[in-house]
Amino acid sequence: MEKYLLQMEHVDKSFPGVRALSDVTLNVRYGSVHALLGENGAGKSTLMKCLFGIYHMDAGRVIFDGEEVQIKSSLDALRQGISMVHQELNQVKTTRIVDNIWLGRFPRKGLFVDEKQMVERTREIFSDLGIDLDPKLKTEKLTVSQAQMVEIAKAVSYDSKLIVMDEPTSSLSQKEVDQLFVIIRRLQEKNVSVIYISHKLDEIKEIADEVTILRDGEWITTQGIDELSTAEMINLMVGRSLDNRFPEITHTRGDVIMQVEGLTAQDPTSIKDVSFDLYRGEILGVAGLVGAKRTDLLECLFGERTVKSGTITMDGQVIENHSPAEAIKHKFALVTEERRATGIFGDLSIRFNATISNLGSYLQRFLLNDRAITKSTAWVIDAMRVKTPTQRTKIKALSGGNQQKVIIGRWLLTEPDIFLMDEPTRGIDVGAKYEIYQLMMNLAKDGKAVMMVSSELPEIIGVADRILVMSNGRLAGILDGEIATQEEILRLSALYL
Amino acid sequence: TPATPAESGSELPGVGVTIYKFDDNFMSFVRGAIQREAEGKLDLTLVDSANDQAKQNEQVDGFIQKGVKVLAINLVDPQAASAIIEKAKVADLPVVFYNKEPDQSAMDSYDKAWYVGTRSAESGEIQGQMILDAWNANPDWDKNGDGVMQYVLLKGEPGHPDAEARTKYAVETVVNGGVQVEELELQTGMWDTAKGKDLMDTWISKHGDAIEMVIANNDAMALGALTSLEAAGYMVEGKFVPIVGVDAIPDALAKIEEGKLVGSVLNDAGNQGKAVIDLANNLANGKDVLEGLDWTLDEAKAVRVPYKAITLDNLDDAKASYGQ
Amino acid sequence: MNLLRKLQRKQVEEINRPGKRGIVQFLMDYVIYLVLFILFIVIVAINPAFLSWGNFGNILQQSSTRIIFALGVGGIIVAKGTDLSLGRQVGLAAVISASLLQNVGYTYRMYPNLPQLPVILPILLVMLVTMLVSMVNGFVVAKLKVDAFIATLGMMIIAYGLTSIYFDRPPLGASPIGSLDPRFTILATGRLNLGFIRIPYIIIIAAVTVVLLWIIWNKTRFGKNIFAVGGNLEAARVSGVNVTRTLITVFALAGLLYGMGGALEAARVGSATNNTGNGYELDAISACIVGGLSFNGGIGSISGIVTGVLIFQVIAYGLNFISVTPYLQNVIKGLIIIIAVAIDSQKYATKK
Amino acid sequence: MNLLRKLQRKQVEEINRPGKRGIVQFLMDYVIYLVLFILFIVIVAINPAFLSWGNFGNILQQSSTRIIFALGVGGIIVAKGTDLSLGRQVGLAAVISASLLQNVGYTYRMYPNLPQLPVILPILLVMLVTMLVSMVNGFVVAKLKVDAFIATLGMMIIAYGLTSIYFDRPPLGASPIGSLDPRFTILATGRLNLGFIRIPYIIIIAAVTVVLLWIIWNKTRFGKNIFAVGGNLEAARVSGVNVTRTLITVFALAGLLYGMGGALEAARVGSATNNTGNGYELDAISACIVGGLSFNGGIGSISGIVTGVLIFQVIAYGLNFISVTPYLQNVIKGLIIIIAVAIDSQKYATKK
Ligand SMILES: Nc1ncnc2c1ncn2[C@@H]1O[C@H](COP(=O)(O)OP(=O)(O)OP(=O)(O)O)[C@@H](O)[C@H]1O
Ligand SMILES: Nc1ncnc2c1ncn2[C@@H]1O[C@H](COP(=O)(O)OP(=O)(O)OP(=O)(O)O)[C@@H](O)[C@H]1O
Ligand SMILES: [Mg+2]
Ligand SMILES: [Mg+2]
Repeated sequence: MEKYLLQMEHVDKSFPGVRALSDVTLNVRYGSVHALLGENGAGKSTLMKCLFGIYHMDAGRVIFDGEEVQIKSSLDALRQGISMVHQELNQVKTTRIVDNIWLGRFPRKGLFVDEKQMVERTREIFSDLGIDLDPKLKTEKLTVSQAQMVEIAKAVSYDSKLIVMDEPTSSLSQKEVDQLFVIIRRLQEKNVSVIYISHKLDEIKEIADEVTILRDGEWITTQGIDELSTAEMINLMVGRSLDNRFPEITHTRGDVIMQVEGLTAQDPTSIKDVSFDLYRGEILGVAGLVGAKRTDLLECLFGERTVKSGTITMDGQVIENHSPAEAIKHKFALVTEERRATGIFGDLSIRFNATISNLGSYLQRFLLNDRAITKSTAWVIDAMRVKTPTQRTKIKALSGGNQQKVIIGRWLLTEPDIFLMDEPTRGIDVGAKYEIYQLMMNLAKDGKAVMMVSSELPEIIGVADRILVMSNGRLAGILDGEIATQEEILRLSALYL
Repeated sequence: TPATPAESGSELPGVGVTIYKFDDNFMSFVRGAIQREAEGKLDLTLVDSANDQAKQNEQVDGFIQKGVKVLAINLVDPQAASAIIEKAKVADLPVVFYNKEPDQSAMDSYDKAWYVGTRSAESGEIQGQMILDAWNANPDWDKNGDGVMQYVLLKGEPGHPDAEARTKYAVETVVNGGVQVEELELQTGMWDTAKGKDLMDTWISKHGDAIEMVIANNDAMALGALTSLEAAGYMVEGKFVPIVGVDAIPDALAKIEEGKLVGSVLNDAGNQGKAVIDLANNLANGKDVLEGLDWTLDEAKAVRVPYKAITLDNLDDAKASYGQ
Repeated sequence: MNLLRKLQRKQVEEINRPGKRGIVQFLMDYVIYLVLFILFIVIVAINPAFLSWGNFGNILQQSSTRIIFALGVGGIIVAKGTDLSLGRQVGLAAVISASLLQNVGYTYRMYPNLPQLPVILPILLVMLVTMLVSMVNGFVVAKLKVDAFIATLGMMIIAYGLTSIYFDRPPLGASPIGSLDPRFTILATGRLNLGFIRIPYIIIIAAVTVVLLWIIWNKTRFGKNIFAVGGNLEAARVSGVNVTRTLITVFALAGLLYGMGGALEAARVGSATNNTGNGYELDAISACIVGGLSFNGGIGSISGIVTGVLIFQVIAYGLNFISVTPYLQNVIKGLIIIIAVAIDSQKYATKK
Repeated sequence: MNLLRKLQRKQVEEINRPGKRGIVQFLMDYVIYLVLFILFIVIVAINPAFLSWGNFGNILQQSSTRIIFALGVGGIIVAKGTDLSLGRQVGLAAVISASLLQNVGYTYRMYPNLPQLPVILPILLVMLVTMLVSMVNGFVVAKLKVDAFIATLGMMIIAYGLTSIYFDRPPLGASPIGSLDPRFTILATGRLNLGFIRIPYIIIIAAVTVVLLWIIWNKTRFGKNIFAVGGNLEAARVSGVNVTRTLITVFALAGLLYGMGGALEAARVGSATNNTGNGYELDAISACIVGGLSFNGGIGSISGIVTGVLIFQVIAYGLNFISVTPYLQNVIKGLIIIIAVAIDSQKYATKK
């Protein structure tokens, strides 16, 4: 029997102006979990999309289960026994969960789709995987994490020989991650192989057997997981040594910049009676379970969500943000959670994306000053280390991490006093994460305030000066970042269940 | 194909012809006649103004650039003649307007402008006269016996000069003829058979036997009304509703023959087309406009081709114009 | 970790539980039916005679072909497309079928020497023709990636040209193709006698079409694929749906319906010209949107489409019935469209 | 850090080097200009007389008002909307401006007792009117969340009704409003004498409008906001763009342009009826799409729109010039639209 289930050899792939993959090789053993590592834009997703028939490789070949195969479409890949959890959630929101699970392979009875079988088998799959959802629910009603679990369930339900998981845990809670790992172990026992892409190195350490590292579209190494330490992996990924996961804290807390008193959203299912103070020169972490309404809290502050009662006092003055525009005037900034839906202008240039919130400052009598815009954009690209061919490149051609950097840059240009960040490091590689932490700390050092929502407890504990814990729409408590523990945070998270 | 494609090297004098709307039923017969008559005499550039006066003005610019000798213009909007005349003056081209009559001041403003057509009012008057005669000849049509003619009227496209004139004069003629009328309904069927039918469906349901006369601005709508009436169980013995149209299209002639339409008004397409080409031919060849022709001009510099009432009695007159 | 479990479960229940906004939500979901009902009431209030079987029958009958057209373009809209060529394809079908089904005795036939054909033959023929025309649309949209609006706009112009070339020929030129074979017109104007009630064939045909389409949309793979492609094309593609085939098929199905409806339209009206069907696309598309379909794709139901068409027909018929002047009818019709859709849209307007 | 920096620099340099596909890419970016050019060549090949200053001038002149309309709806399309009411708004503007600017000496004036007005007054008035009408569109789209297609379809019907009610009144009834004041018509038909060349005023007006719009689109905050709203409405909102205001303003701007263009259209034709402008929306929208705008919003340029309009005008003028029969013209025109957009679409079709 062959050693490898999958061999991808000498894969080349270019996009206009970008060499995404050059001479990449990937060998995956039977029944192994193979991690694919690399910085944002290293080419991980591109390689997997080539495998799954979404992109066509410019050169290279694929040997699957002992035979050379031509994969021209996703259907070909599925027929070969390859399924995939996509990095960007790919679901038909307007239909039900079952319709998504069986899309492309609806079971039939005679001429017609066998609705009953469809629902029943979905129930089986769900109970098997420990997912607690009604299969007939409209997909648009799912939270991001639920949607992600459904995607995973779908990929698993194909009974494939190989499952590709491109950042499956980017919006999963710890509990769901554990659940996923149980699933993966079970798959492994059935001799199914998994290609696992993640920026969370702890996870990789825990689940992977082997790891392949890519850098700038080139293959760097493939080794057993035990042969590499986390630090070595990072070094190989970024091409330099990175000693600490978190930068050193050099900022100090100043005066109160914002007082929030009894903030309650119009929507009764949203936040209720939240009060806290925010100080200059601090990073306030916002922790909580998924669904704890952390996003809603930021939205209320930013004028995105209607506030029913409560006050926001800034520098001693009561302010009201009825719209983001107003919030921006009050020197707020918000990096949203769902980059593609509410962050980027995909078809527009980096230049446009970087400067859209700051246009007011380029006005010279009614007209915009192009030179100033160019300068600002150049600053963003430089300061944020955005990997892009030109200022005029469409932002959707960048990797997710680089897109995120542009968005953060967009807000830095507005020189905000209060920087709200909702999961700012989701899907971001270690190197870039470090840079973003550094950025936040620099902001704090400059006397600004940062509020960061994050589902990664180590990150919150490592970066935040204080940690605000939300539970079911209420404030459960505020902890000191120095002494907070995961257990303490979790306890507070469950306070109002 | 309907139009003669112009070979660029053609020896024949060029004439630019606009049709206000190519798919207008009646105009397609005029167009056919124009093409027939011009065969071998003139090099026609025939364009569709698509019911858009702005487009027509542009087409005239194109003609002038192309170097035609005469313009034959079927206006979209009769009020727009002066803009065309301005262009013709600059290029020193004679213009023969046809079918849609410019107002007198525009005609007077240019000595090289002529008109071929009918009097718009005439079709309405003839239709009215036909209704009047038939009504007086058939006392039983006054179903409720009140001495008043209860009618419904299917109007063409509002703003279209023929629609306006036919609507006005048809009824006016009946009234002037001493018959009392009552308008039960008046809606626009946009010249369209399907719309005519749908409207008639509604009216039958609403008024039933109270409808004593259906007046349609054209045959297409008249036929739609007929279809509706037939489907509702009318037009069999004892349940007759008189319908009159205008245009005398072949399908209508067949229905007149079957006794299902009272009559229609023939607009003599063949002769209109012929007159246009006769005039244009003289002008293109530098002759006097009426030289060697039987046509006469009235005080408005217009050649008037008469309308004709068509009923069962003189169907053959109409058939003749379709070459039967 | 057990705690987390519980939280998640509770969360789900909360989502599933119908909220306090239940009644409002319910009304919202059925708002178009309400609109239809209110319209009816208003017209009846103005003229009580409106409330009669005759009017009811007329409205249904006049809606029949329109429902068929709307069902065709409805599928395309669900697949996130649109079809401006609908009207002109209807015209093409009407003209061809009429030209082949004129009374044999009629002097001015388009084909004087054509023998009497079985009625079904020309109907099938025009269905085939418009299916092919629509498949070209589908190909241009799916394969050449041309936006459906512009692809079908182009086809609308082309189809009109073709119909006109076919139609406007000597000896008759552009005169309506009339005097149709009674075996043909009876399809649209005849009634099935059930003893106690006489149902027009055309209503029966429309009803059967509605049922068939309902089955296709809800019970077949193809139907579900339409929703998936419209809802999220990429997701459908990566799930192994043949997106191109789905799109071309949905256009083909629309073409079949246009062809059938076009022939029926000729039969119903008793004649056809190259102008037949002009503008029907706007009516059909509006009816779909009023009936709850969205240009964003992936949303819609057969019953919504039927209701949308009925709303339009009630407006058109009702306003004529109460003798509103034509110009004012336009104003009212436009207002009703906007208001109906505005109310319907509120159900998607996310409350934040 | 230094290493990373260097690495990054290398990357950027590499990426900046034009790839092998450079020329293809370049051609793709300018494909519509190419289409225009090829069209020109083909027509000239068929009839060399086409190549004359006179024809050139005619085409430019005929494009003038169309460019103004297309620029209006173009902004709306970039903002991910559409506007079917364009044509009827043009009609409204044409009818009102014509009615207020008839020759004082003319007997059958709509307002027999109206004194001679300064020409600019009625023009400004109709611009205001159509601006308000369009703002209603914008409001319905932005605030009531009605899809732009259906909102403006409703308005199209309403505007026609209103125009007709205004137009079709005693004493004149539905007769065209003609005999316009020469001070008014000269705007469209007159020429500015520059000695060596005489440029029609209307071309100058269009050119100035193009420049102004270019500045608005590219150099103002409002212009960028249009792109932002069209590109990603949610992201625009979060980025501090006042989405509602932007949408209403972009409609208002369109309305201003329709009003101005409508008045010019009346001046150009010398008369106006309630049918003026009918169907212009499809021409304008198609020209925008052929010119590279996308219904997905956020994409487009002024030069693209101008080119799109010119393509249409060259087709219309050129086909008449080479005496193609009207029906065949439709077929050709439809084909060119589809082909042009199909070629253009290939540039977005991600190479896979
Ligand atoms: N459709 C596309 N068009 C142009 N360039 C693309 C496209 N998709 C990816 N790229 C480029 O290819 C490179 C690799 O991107 P890819 O998405 O594979 O990165 P990744 O390793 O998955 O990163 P991340 O961790 O951020 O997901 C990047 O430089 C990206 O800009
Ligand atoms: N009851 C609900 N019905 C529908 N969607 C919901 C519900 N609760 C939460 N969601 C969706 O789930 C997502 C995350 O939920 P929420 O904002 O409440 O949690 P959060 O604590 O902010 O989570 P995150 O960690 O993702 O920031 C949001 O997109 C929200 O719209
Ligand atoms: Mg990726
Ligand atoms: Mg959230």
